[in-house]
Amino acid sequence: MATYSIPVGPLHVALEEPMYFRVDIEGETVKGLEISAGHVHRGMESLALQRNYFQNITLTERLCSLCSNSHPCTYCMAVENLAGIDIPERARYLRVMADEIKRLASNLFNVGIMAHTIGFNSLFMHVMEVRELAQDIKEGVYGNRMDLAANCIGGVKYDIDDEIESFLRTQLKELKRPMDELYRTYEKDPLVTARTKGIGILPEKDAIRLGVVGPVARGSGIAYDIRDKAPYSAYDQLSFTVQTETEADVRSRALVRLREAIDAISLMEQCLDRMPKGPTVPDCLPDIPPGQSVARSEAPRGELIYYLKSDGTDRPQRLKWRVPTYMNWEALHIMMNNCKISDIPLIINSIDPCISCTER
Amino acid sequence: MTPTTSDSPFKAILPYRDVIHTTDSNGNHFGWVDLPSPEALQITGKRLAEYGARLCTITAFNKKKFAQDGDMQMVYNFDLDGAVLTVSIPVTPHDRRVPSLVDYFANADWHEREFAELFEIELTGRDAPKRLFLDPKIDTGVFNRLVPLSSMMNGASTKQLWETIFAETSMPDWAKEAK
Amino acid sequence: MLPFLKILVRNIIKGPATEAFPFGETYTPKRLRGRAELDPSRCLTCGICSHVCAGGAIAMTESADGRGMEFRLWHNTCTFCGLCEHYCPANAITMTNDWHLSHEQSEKYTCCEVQFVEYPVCEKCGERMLPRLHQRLSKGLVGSVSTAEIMRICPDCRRLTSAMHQIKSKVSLTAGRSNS
Amino acid sequence: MVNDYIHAGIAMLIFPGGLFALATGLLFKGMDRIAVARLQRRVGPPMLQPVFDIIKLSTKEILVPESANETVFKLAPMMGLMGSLVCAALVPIAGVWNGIPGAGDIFVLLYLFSLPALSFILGGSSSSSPFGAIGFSREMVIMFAYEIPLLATLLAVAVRADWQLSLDGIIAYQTANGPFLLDPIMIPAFLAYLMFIPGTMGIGLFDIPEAEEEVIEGPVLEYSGPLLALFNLMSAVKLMVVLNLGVALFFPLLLPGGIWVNLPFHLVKCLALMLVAVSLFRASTGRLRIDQAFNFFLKYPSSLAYVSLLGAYLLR
Amino acid sequence: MHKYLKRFVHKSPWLYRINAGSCNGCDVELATTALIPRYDVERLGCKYCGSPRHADIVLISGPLTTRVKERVLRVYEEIPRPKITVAVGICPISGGVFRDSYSIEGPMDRYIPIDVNVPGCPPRPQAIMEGILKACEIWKKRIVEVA
Repeated sequence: MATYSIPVGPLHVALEEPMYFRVDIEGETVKGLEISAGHVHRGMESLALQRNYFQNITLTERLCSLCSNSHPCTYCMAVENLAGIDIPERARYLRVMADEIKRLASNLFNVGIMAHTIGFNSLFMHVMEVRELAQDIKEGVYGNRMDLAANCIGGVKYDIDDEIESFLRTQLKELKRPMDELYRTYEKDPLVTARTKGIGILPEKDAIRLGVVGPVARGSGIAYDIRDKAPYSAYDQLSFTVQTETEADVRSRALVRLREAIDAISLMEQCLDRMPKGPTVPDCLPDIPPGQSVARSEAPRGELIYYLKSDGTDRPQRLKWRVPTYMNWEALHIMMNNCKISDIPLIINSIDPCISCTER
Repeated sequence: MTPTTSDSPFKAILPYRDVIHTTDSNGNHFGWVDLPSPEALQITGKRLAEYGARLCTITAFNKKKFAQDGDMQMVYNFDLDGAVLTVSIPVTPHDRRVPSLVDYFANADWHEREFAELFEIELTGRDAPKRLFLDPKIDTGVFNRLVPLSSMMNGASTKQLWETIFAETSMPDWAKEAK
Repeated sequence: MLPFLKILVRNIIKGPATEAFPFGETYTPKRLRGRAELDPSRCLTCGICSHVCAGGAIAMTESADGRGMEFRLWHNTCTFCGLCEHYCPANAITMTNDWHLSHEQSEKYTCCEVQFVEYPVCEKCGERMLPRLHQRLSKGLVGSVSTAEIMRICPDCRRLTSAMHQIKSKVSLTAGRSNS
Repeated sequence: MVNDYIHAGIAMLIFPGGLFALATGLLFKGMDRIAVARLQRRVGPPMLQPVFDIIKLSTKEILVPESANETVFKLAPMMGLMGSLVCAALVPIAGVWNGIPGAGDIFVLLYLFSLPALSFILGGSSSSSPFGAIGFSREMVIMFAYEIPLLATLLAVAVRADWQLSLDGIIAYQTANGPFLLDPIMIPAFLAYLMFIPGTMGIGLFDIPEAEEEVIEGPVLEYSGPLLALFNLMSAVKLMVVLNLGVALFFPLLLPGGIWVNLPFHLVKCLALMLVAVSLFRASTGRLRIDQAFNFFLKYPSSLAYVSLLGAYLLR
Repeated sequence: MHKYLKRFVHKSPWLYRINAGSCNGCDVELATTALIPRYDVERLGCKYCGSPRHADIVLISGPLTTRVKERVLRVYEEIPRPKITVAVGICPISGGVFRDSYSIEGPMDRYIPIDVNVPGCPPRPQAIMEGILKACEIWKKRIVEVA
């Protein structure tokens, strides 16, 4: 059969963002894949060098809106590590809350898009409708549906009063039942299973070799979660499990994400229960000495690492970050080997690609 | 917290190096090593790979910010089961060659492609890397050249926009009337 | 398909979840970060807002006649991050929850918050002077810029001070970092 | 003779094909969209939305891809619409319209039926876009897949109706002996027909040739403006044909009273059929892979239709 | 007759989304606006289309990066006239936080005529809907002028 190649992207409906794939096709089977990146390269690392430490909080938040809390949070952690700032105890819990609500919404969006890619629009709408509960939390507590703007150097910008707390508790309670129901649907629904089981397999061996992170790694059975291995904020005070699956296919990654979303609800409730009273931000502006520092966190898509080098001025000498998706792209070559055309968007979506993160 | 020298998790891996060991407020471990030359990276990389380290990220920067074609530094971050080891190597303007780590860490590929195009660094021990992000229209080494340039022209477009705004918006009447 | 059919049946019973907007009203949370607003009677003209603004949305220029400071915030480049509100020492900038900002292209450059912060007049000589800090300061300065220093210096120097204040270098070896 | 031609002309241009089929088709599409919206907890568009869409499309400009064969590209949607209009004229409506004499043969219908699909294939291949190409190859596969159970279903009905091959004969048989829907032997065939509807309409599990997320709407990708409107009209008429045929084959029940009772009654039956086979199906499923869909048709609808065929043959 | 029919044209605005290098916040919000029950733009007759050839209202997000510029302009050309363009989020309007970077070509109105601006970072779905309604009005006006 003749081989021909089709372009996927860069402006393609199945891709939320521009990314260009050249796929070699034989009949309906994929024989080769070439990834061409750079359409969302905005030169943000050079912008970060031209902005002061405060402006960079907002700049890093605009890296990507789906993990928009992880970026400023980790950036602030890097600055705090460098400047030796100990953030207030209450702020630690508030950071976890912001992190988890974003994880919940981001993972739901991903599994929703998965339903959308298989054309199951009613399921997609149902997932998004459940996600609206999380969006309401974000809008009601933080003031925006995507970019929370929760972090600042040395703590957090927002606080939770009694009114907000009771709003949060009712919303979280309301989320629980639909979340369990969704999990059952993704686990049991014959149609979803038919399309996702055994598709896009990434064996554990390759996952380790390629250094993939986040739900992609955990879907392949690697129990690595920064929240557990190198806890930050208040994660060492909270209980949760590192979710893994062993089948290493599209379905396992979706199930890992859904279970983590369910965990996020319980983590937020734990925060509400255990959060001490007190200030949320120190009452002085930070002093940033020269030096270098590293900070890591578990973004919805996996390990996020920030490297900061300061020369003592009010702008960083170098700010570099590596996003989780950056590590997962190459795994597509293995996942897509001999798959069908219809599975391409499904597999791409299963690594939860964040292109704006990757290309900065 | 103060640097500790005992019970460092890094001693076992790099016994012959001076690893500075620090911890953050959550008790996570960080190690910092300065290698004398790029060549030393290969041995260290091999050793880390044998130990089961995972490459997290590679960073390159100018030792003096915005200095074109000056001394550079490359920083490699490795994950050792929860601890982060940061390995730095110097790169001089005369010799921009750095050994590639793709043999030990498959995921070094994208990182190496990226800094090769952004900083014009040559990699030894692998094929010439293909471009990763940059449009063919943009020159390599953009980070060295265009950053100072854009910091000079910084705000050119911003300034233009603001001039339009100043031209089109006027102060409220009460401000004009008040004398 | 069985678990999902249950959801469909429930959907029919519950009826549409669509909100009335745009044919009716919609709910706007109190904390929503919408259009930013400046209260000129509280502004200290210290400039910290434009210092922390990543979008470069705030421009402050002294008026030609020296009567005061012109403040312009262009909504079309404002990221609605609220850092200006957070760092404003006088609670002069607030993020309202007004989100009705869409406009036609012809209004692109006029979609601004424009205010004039008039310098108070000296009761004795009639000269303009800087806003009196003790009257306007409401929540204390965020940061270590001392109150006394702020009162003695002019707006330009204030901005410089707040910008330069954190770059004093201090060498120590602490949390997750090393010196080089 | 001349009378017959006039008769046929009216059938194709006004009723039950032509204007009537277009109007009811668009209206049914609107109701389908509302029904799906309700299943998804939405309000949905106004019922006349498909009409607004057609009006809107007629005001847009036509863009022909540079590499496309312009004539084929422009003719394909017209051919599809014509084909579906002819089909609409051929299917009789019980108690209202007995079809064009001597032309309501189920096999003629079977061939005419592939015209809309063929127009998709032509349009897709003429546009020379790679997605159009994938879309058209998928359309072919799907067409082969659903024609097998369709053929078996039609045969089963024909055999059960005492070897009647004309549709009005089948209707007449059922009027005399009770509708096949209530006949246990024919229920498998009815189920097979229920699955054939989404297959030929390309929805739900079988929204494969036009999969938006995979091949960017496949064959119709390059169409714009009035030409796209023709495709929309074609699909509306096709929907009516499939529904009319379904009612004619399995439930041509008559109410006492004339045409003004039986026409609304027929439309109600069509609506019920559509809500089950189109709206509910569209809302409750996603799409299959093309190989899965092919296997699906070979397995379930075909075997169901064969069961009926065998039953009808043995109990003759 | 045709003139009368044109009064209904704006009741069927089909939307097409172009991402010109955005952080995907606006895109997620656009997807939310367009597809979920709570906002249900289908009430306004809107439909999301996958092909630029079917579009009436173009929603553009992102600051227009160098690499994506050619593509965006080409896709924009593929949209049949009359078309109305809505800039969603501050990036296409002014470049937002990315302005003055070496790989940004924006603001968008340097290359593409914009009709409606919806500032926000990202704007909430209701604001996007407001923008779409404004775009419909402009479209209506333009159609009548042509006729």
